[in-house]
Amino acid sequence: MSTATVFGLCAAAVVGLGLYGLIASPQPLRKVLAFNLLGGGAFLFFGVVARRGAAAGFGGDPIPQALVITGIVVAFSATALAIALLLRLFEVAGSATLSTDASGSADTDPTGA
Amino acid sequence: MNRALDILTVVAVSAGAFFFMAGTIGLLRFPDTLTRLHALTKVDNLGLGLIVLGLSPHAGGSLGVLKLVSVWLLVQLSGAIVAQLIAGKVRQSGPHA
Amino acid sequence: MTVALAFEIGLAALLLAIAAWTITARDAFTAVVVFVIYGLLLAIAWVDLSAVDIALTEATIGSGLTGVLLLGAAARLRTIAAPAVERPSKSLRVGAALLSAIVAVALAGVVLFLPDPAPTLAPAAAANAVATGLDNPITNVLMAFRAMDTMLEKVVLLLALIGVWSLVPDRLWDERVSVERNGPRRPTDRDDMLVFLARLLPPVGIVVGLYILLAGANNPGGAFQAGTILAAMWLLVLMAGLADPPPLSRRWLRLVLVAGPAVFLIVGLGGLWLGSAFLAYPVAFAKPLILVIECAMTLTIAATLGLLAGAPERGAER
Amino acid sequence: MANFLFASATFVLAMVALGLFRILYGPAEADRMMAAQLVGTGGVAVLLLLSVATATPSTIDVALMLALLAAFASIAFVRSASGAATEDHEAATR
Repeated sequence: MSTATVFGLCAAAVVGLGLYGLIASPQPLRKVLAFNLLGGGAFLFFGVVARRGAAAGFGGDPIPQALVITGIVVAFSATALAIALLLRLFEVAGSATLSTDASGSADTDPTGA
Repeated sequence: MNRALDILTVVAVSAGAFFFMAGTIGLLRFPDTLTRLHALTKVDNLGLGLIVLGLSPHAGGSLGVLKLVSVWLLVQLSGAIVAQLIAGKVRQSGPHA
Repeated sequence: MTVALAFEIGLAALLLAIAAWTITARDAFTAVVVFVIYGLLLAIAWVDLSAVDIALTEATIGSGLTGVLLLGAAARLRTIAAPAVERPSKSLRVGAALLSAIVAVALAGVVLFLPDPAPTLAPAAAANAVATGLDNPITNVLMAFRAMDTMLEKVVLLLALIGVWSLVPDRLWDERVSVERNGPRRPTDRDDMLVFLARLLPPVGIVVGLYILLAGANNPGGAFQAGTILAAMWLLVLMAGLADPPPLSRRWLRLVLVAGPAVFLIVGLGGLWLGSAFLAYPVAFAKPLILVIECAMTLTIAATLGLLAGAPERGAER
Repeated sequence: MANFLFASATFVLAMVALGLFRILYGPAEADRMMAAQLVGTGGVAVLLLLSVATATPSTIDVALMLALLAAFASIAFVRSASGAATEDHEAATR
């Protein structure tokens, strides 16, 4: 067991948890959280790969690490956009659920993608 | 001299860790919100403070010590302010709001 | 070494438990609080993986700005009497659990059977560091070796902000309304501490932000992290009510928002014009050029992230 | 020395994890905030300990950042929680 293995297994499990939450959570805000968990798990996976590539006096391979930094910022902006959509949905529709059964219309699913 | 500094580190860090334990136990076991708040503030002040004290011989020069102390001061500041805000909230809305 | 490993296993277990808690928490507000804590602990995990640059980013964006964004949203969404949200059917949940388990196990298998020795570009990054004159390999990758990614990522930030702005109700575009609506700022009794902090902390934050920006050349740090700190300080001032959020139609605001990508683009085109390639820095000026781009980017990132994270706050002011 | 510091970091992390039970039990929002504050302080302490244990001074910068933003996150927390609380109050009196 090395550092990379420990966090690699952790990343795999977090991705699984995030995927489950993304599919099974009824509330859109929870879906956003789950999506962030999923993405965070993927970043952690990258970090593990970077750690294993430690060489040339660096603690890790700088290329995956730089990609993760870019990824974190992009994930944040996507989250902000999702939240803005969510709040707008709440403002317009008066509720923030995606339950198609309750509203009867299947075409109001902003986070369906 | 080195040995004395190592002993200082061990003693101070252990004492700091003890205050973390005390704060956690207080947070879990004390009966109401304000007493729990009291326990929490000890962690910010003494717990982190003692750990900073213990680590400063190993911080790598004056810049390191400066950073350590700033970290502690910042946590002190935020801890004090958040404690005030929490206490104000408790007073405003009753202990079990 | 075993003690270090015990620490890592404990940290990983805690991260997993908190991630599971985020998914299973009963109400959305608790889930958000737990998620913020998850981000905070994740920063420690990054340090453990020798990725201090990522840890800095995670500490600022992951727990700081995301916290403000999500907590603000959760607080606003909670104002509705939560209707009985029906849970998805049992078959869907079982199916999701199965699918997730398969994905997780497959990934775990990948982790256990990663190629050994691991492929790495670290020696290449080290060998080419001379070209930029910067010691931080990550800054090199972000600003030179993969500068195109970084530039386009700034554009993504801008696009996200345009998306958020296009969802803002019409009346928030009009600056007069916002001034009339709020009237003169009058901090309430409880806000006193907040105002105190909002006067005290931003100067410290600006110093730390500048330090992180300048340290980024040779040590972990850089424009992202510095910009995020500045954004957080700006939001703090806004939250305390010491300043009004700028009307979205202000020209200076828009100039700041495009400054980073624009400077990047100009330097990139300059590289093309001087003969070699898009975003090729003349070797003699590589370091100063990168610093100029980083400074412009810091401003842009600060403004963009602040506006993105503050969006729920702004909406709530009505 | 490194082993002792790692052990201390593990201990502090364990204490923080125990403190999280306060979020689970509440009962008040204030209790949840306190647990979050404890995690912030504990995270800073763990980072400082790791910094010396692994001899990477730049880790202190992460702790510095966390300390700077701990106040920020907590205040967003207090604000959002109290905003929600006043709404609850209004709903109750209505």
